Amino acid sequence: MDKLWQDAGGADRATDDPALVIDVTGFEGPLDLLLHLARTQKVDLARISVLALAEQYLLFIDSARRVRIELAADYLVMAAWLAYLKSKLLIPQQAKGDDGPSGEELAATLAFRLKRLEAMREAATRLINRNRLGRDVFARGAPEHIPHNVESAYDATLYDLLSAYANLRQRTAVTQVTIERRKVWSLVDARELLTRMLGEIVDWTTLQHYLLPYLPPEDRVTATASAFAASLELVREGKLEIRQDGAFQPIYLRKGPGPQPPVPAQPATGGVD
Amino acid sequence: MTPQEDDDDLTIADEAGEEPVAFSLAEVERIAEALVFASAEPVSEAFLAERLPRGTNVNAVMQRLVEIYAPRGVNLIRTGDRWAFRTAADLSFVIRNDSETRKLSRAALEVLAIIAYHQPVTRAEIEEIRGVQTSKGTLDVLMEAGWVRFRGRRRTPGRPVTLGTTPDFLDHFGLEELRDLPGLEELKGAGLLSGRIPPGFAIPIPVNVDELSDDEDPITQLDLEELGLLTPGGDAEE
Amino acid sequence: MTPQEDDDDLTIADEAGEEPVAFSLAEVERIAEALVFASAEPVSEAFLAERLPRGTNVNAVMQRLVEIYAPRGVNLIRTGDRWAFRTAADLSFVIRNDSETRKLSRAALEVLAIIAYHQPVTRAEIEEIRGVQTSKGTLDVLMEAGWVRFRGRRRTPGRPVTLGTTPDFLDHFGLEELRDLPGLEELKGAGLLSGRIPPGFAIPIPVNVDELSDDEDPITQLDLEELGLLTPGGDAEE
Repeated sequence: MDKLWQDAGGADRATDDPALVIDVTGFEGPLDLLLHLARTQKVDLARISVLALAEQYLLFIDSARRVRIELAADYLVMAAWLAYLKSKLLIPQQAKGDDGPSGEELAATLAFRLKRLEAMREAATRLINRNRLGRDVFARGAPEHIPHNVESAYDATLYDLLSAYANLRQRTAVTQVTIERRKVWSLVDARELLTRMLGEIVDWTTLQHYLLPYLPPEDRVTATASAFAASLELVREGKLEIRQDGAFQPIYLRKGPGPQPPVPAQPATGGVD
Repeated sequence: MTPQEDDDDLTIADEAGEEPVAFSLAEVERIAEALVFASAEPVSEAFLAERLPRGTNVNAVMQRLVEIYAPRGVNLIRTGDRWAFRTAADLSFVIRNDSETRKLSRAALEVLAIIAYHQPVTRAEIEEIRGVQTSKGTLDVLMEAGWVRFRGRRRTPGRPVTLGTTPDFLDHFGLEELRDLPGLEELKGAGLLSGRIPPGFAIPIPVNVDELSDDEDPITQLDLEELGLLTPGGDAEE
Repeated sequence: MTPQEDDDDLTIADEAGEEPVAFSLAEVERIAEALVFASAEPVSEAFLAERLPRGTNVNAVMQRLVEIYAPRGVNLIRTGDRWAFRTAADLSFVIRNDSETRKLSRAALEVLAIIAYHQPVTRAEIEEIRGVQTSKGTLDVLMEAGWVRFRGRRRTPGRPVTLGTTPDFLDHFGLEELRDLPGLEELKGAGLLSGRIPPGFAIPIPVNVDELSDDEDPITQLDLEELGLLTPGGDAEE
């Protein structure tokens, strides 16, 4: 893919410039970033080139990685998914059936999600620009009574109740724990990332293939170790399947069939409870 | 249930249950307007029905008051099943007060819109739409503002809690009911309020993917910089 | 109440002092009434003069509004040189403040929440969760509000009384059933529980329990009196 971009622009060496800073803080997550990139295509969202979009996103993440910007897991999961999507789109269409949705279907899903998010943004803008109470429109400034349907002489909202409870439980739980900023990927992190990535990707896939390239180099060892440990746990729970064709061969993962019943289901045996 | 039939006179039984007092329609209107006018909070029809002479058609009375106040600087409006007097929206320019309203973050605003248009909606669904986890404090802010509430639980595995908007949300944004949300029908029609891709939603996939299509320009590093995606020469730390 | 067709138009100078905007007398009236309506305090003529188009005869405008509102349920009245809307004197009976609602104290909210989540729960258990003694007034308040009830007696030594919530509790807080109360994940997600949560920290899933559980006996009136839980005319103090 690098080739594509070198051909097209010829300017991406500039990312080696150490002074270059990537501003990801302004984005509300990977979809927001994608939406922004899509707008630069200056076409209707229903007509965007998903492939070009995926390229732009991966280029962006790549640049961020080169200047060692720490990216939230969300961005990495999206990068992995887009790399996967790209490969699906570039590979000639396979026989349909067992391999889950086609690249076209996945691309349509992405375009739909972008359009839906954009629609919600517009709705939010229209909402906030309405004539709002306390800004454009006002209530009686000097009320003379407060109407309540007087079943209860006391006033409290569910929010009051829940926040009181949450505060109390938190206060009384012993929490004098300060944990130093971690340098390793915890099992929990790895598990979360794996689960989300495999929720999006249905094919057999390897970690090395999609995810690891986007991690900072110094994180790769710990991420691999944690991901492997977490994957075993996920397999045990039936949420994941693992395949390895031989010793030292790549380990393939895919989404599992779901929790396994403790005993294999035996149809029509005369079992009585 | 049928207290009739003195044309436009209604009767109200005195608390002590003595002689009923007759009220003219004008009188009933006066009481209704006093009840609503005196309150900063919207007043429910149930509350009004309880206080107005028995047999009053509350809605009809309120509709008449709406007409009477429509041309004035203070209007009678309906929000949900409640009534309130509010200053006329077109006078915003004279009495507008920016200092009073809190600024919502962009994320909070987006979450609010998603809850309003998709309700009842779970947190996982909100995150699916936004493609990002909801940071702590976002829902919190919306609940504290009194615009968002826990509604119940979805009858699906895991029984996730669903979120929705409150009556105060309607009041704050000047909506009579949720159906008045701007653009609701079009969004629904376009299938954008559902979790599934609407039938017929398709995007063209370029055949020769390595080449840019006619309406595309190659993107360059420079473009990214211009767009503020890459800021050159910033200090390289967060 | 009919807005006047008016011959004499007034002008207001734009802030920037450019072309003056013309306001009809009806318009000026509308602005004046909105200003008085929205103000928390009676409004001085000087304040009005400042906001109304330059050259407005404020007093004349207000006099006209007084006339317009005179027959209505709400009157414009003058106190000193200030103006305010007040409920018509003859209607003061309808807005009598018969039900002043009080905010629940923080302690009461906490106890109520514990009862809701942990029911059936005894008083000792509540105190264990809160880490402080619960004053009797607190429970009284919750009982008086109609949200908490005695359920039964635990079949343990001392046979302590168990507490639970009432159907009114669900009504008031807009819950269909107790299980609709958000759990740990949801409280976290909403930002209500923040920071680090120690391992083993759990929030019970409240069960809908109209029937007594296996370890509860029914309660009798006699029990309550014996326990001193029902004090005749106990004042609820915090």
